Amino acid sequence: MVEQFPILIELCPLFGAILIAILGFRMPKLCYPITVLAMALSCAAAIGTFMMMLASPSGTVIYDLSGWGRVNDTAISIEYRVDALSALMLVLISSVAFLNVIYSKVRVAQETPSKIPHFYILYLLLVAGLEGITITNDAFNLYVLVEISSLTGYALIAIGSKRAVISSFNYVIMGTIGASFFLLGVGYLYIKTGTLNMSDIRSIMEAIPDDSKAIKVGFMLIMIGVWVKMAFFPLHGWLPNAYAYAPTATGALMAPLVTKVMIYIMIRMMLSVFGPEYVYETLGWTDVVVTLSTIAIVAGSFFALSRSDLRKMLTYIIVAEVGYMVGGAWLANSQGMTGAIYHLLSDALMTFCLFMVVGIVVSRTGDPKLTAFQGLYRKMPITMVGFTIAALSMIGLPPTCGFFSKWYLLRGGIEAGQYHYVGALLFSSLVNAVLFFRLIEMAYYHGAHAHGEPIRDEDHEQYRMHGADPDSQPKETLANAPWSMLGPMLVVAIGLIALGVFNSTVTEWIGQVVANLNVLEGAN
Amino acid sequence: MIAVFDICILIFLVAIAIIALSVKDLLASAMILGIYSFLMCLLWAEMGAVDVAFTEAAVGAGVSTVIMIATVYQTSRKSSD
Amino acid sequence: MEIVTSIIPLLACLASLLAVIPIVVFRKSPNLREAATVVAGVAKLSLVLTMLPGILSGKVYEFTFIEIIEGIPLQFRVDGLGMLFALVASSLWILTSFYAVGYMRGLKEHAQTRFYSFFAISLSATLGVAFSANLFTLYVFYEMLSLATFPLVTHNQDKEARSGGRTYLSYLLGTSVGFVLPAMIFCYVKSGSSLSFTELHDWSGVLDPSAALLLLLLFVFGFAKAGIMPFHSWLPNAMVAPTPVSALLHAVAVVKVGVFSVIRVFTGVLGTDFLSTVDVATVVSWAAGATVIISSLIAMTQDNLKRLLAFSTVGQLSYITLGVSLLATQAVQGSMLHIPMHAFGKITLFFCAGAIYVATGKKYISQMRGLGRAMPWTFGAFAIAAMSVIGLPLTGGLLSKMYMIWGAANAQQHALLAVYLVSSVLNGVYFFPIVYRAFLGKPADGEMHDRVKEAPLACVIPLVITATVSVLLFFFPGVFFELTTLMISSKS
Amino acid sequence: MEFIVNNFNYWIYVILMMIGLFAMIAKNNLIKKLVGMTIFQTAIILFYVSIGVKGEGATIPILSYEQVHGTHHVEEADHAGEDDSHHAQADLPEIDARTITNPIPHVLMLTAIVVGVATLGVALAISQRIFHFYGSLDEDVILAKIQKGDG
Repeated sequence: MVEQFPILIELCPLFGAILIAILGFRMPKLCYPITVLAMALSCAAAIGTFMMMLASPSGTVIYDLSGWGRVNDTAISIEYRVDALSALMLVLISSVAFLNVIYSKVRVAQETPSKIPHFYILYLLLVAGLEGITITNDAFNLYVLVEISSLTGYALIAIGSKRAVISSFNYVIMGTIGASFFLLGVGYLYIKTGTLNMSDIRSIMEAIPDDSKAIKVGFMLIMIGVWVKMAFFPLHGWLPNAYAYAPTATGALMAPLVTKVMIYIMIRMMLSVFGPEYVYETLGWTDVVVTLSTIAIVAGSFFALSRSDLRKMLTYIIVAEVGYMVGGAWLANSQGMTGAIYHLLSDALMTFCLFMVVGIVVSRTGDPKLTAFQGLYRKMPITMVGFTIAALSMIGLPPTCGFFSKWYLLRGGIEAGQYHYVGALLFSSLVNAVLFFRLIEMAYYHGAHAHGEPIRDEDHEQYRMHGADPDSQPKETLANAPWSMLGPMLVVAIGLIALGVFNSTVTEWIGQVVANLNVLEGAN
Repeated sequence: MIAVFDICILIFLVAIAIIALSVKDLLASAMILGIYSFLMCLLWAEMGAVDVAFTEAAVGAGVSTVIMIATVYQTSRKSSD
Repeated sequence: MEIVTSIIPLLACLASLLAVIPIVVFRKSPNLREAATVVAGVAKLSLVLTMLPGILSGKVYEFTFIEIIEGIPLQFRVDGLGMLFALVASSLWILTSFYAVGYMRGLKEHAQTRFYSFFAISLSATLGVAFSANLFTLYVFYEMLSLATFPLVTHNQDKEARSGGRTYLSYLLGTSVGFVLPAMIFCYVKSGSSLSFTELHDWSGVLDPSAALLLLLLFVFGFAKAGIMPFHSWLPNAMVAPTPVSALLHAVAVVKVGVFSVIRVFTGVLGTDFLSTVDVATVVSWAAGATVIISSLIAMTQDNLKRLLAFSTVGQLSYITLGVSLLATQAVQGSMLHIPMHAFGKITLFFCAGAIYVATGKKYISQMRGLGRAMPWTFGAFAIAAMSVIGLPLTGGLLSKMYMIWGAANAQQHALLAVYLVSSVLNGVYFFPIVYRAFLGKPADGEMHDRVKEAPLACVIPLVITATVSVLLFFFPGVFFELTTLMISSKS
Repeated sequence: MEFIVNNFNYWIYVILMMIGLFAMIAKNNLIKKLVGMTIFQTAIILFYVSIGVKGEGATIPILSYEQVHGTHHVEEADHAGEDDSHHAQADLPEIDARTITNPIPHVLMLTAIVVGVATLGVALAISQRIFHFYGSLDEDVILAKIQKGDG
């Protein structure tokens, strides 16, 4: 049983989807519990795999699908390989998906009451796709899983409003371009190496002369492909509308995970397929890419400043954050890479938390604009606690995880001497500070005089303390966000702080993956 | 001789692709795309990829064309470009 | 130097943080709530005091939580300077608590529980800064202080508070994230994974003068709480806060955290020895000197008493920065001494401003003519405190200023020496008329002070005490003096 | 000339890809974009299939009975089970890999075709929904409607 954990991570959502397809249409009430159960099992399996990874002496767990045996230590069949990086991603994806399912209950029933089974089937398939991407060690399998997650993603977005459908179509076009480029790149790799197993590609590539054009083209195509899919500026056009107009639960799942998984692919390709020596030294693109990411960060921050729609604002922040991670990964030192991976985790949680908060706020106030935040500290104190923590993390204040990811990224930037990147990071932190304090301020002030009520000390205290208790506050319907929404949000908010406080443990795990980078530095 | 045949199909493919994109009638465009797919099958079969050719004939040329035509009937036939 | 591992620094820091729990629990019964504040204050002070004898005998208390980033533990380390600052902050907190009770009740302020809670949190952050063993720990508590004081600054929740709070946060957060953070990471990278105040000294050969200058400027301007122009304007804007906040936070805790951090940078991070070899600190000296003069001039034009005090504070803070940037031993010691001396003087002045407001509702100096006769205690204390801030004899302010001037003379910086002298005159020019008019001036037309009485006792007693302490410090500066000497001697 | 003719497949795949890419980005009509997408994807499949080709003489990857078992092993062929394949592997000196096109890219492309059609299906469904909401499939018209506040 234990050794089957890696495959269970994927099988649980898959079987869940099948089960819903069979039962869900006749009994829509079953969809939610089945999905929760499937995600909980998947999450447990992911944590189990993580433990296995920690326990294994080599730091990797290998699982051969269908067990056809191995030739020269390479699996004939598709191989699942879990190292520290993918294990962290698996835990992240499955837990975010699990919490989001719980969160989605109310919103799905509100937003798409007629499509509940459709939603959950697609949801489970999407999660299965994302988990597959992180766990597989086969380049073509990776492509297929990218497409599975994309296809379900398109559909999930299109379930939403009128605008969502249009943005979903744009996403289809851009997503297909990106995935096809990736596929092409894998083709070039295959021409050169004759294998699709990523570790095998790596070992064969080491024997190939460095200046092979096919590999260079392949690498370029793969990078362009993932950059399109992760919305790396200026290839970001599809993202803001797609995530902003998607149904709440979709946005909260896709915004934190999909771009991050694409960044995971980029890092995986850089570290495990092409190898840092090739990427950083033979190619010599680091300066260019870091400059691009600087532009991405600055541009994303600027766009975010000018948005009045909450979710639009967040999506442009995502564009900037993608720049953080691409830049960090390309700084060509272990600090930058550690920062990129750590930021991968922390940014996913921050974005998740913020999207959940925005979902709650929009669902309660019905207002997607920034003004929806007016006076919310009094009306929805618990939601705002979560929001404040996530906002502080976005700005990068200790002890939240956002601070530490910035710490590693900045340190990497300084070590690499890429001061423009350092400047862009700081600029974006300040922009985030402006953006979020604008909201915090709105939430803090308008409460006192919002509806012309006089301020009384006792009232004030009561709202503060019992704001979320539905019984004591019959008038304050705004406060009655159900616990199925508040609970996951609070868990993530606590997670933001926990991830920050225990950052040295997390970076130690990450260190296992970026260890080969240190070798590179030592050689210089 | 087979090489010449090959080259003819390839050039033909490009021509058909351009035509499929330039006709204003979407139904015609879908049909021409079907022809494009069948030519592709021919090419692949000739290149030794029989299984791919079969699949493309059934799925690419068959199913795609059908769903595309169905969509065109559901929506509108005219295209502005 | 004997290092003692002890949990007391942590407890002292936590004392006020834990006080938040009873404060919130007893929100319905104000007496218990405020008693909790006072008890926490006493507990905090006594915890700090228990460490005092040890510190004076040359011990250093240390406490480590966890290693948060490779090579950087979250660590407390109590040395002379930290002790000095902690002593000032925690003793003044008790007095301020009493004062706050009188002030807040006197004005029937709203949201008092929030007020006391965040007040307590701010004090924890302040002590955290005082006890920090490395730059990282200092930074964490520095940010915590910025955030914890935001609700206090914007307490009134009206338009003015809103803009004041916005300025407050944008200046403090903007500079700390934009300047201090990169400078800190730069130090970390260049020093080879350490930020500890005791380990970072040996920069010669690592930093060239231009890098050192850049780093120094990033730090000095980044710690905007020290109020060097042009990053000073958050302080006058923060005066929208209730007076106890202005008094403790913007005369003692927040601003002193700023200069404390600057002193740490000079003595602990870059090191005075290294700085004197690269000769870059004069840039800071001139910036601070300019701030001293300009802020004094601005203060002279102010009619709002609290704004005047704020600009006066800006000037006095730059005294400290100026002193430490002179790098001469006496000047550095004078700067350290100026922390308590100025704190007791300035808090008295703020207490007086608040007491006047509680008793009469007046904020402007022009309305205060003749008030001195109606409120003799308040204005008496005001006069003494003003003397201390100016640096006149028989008050503590004289001692610290003397040391700084001595240091300036030793450093052969005659222009900067003149800055000290000129600004003292300017201080006199803006303080003296207030006192003069209050006692001897006639009320403006139609204003009668007949019915004016002293503010509640809870307001008056603290300000009398602090004024008395200002005087006593002239005669018995012993403890503070020893603590600063400890710092100076441990360096050399 | 020699270079172009030898790699003609690859040149055409690049051209087709560009045509598809151009249509996906520049065409106004949504269905036309999808036509472009199909062309784009088949171009990539063409590329993969071309990888497997091994020049003159290589044939499809289907082996005859004799090729697998050899003429002298015919009598053993009745033995069923796994060891049969072991024998076959051991006794196959006469199969020359150069005479057979590489089947692995083909197998991959089976999946890619299905993925492509699935994408097309989803995209067509979405465009039907778009038509349902906006009454048009032309991007200009839709964007104009969105800007008018109809979105």
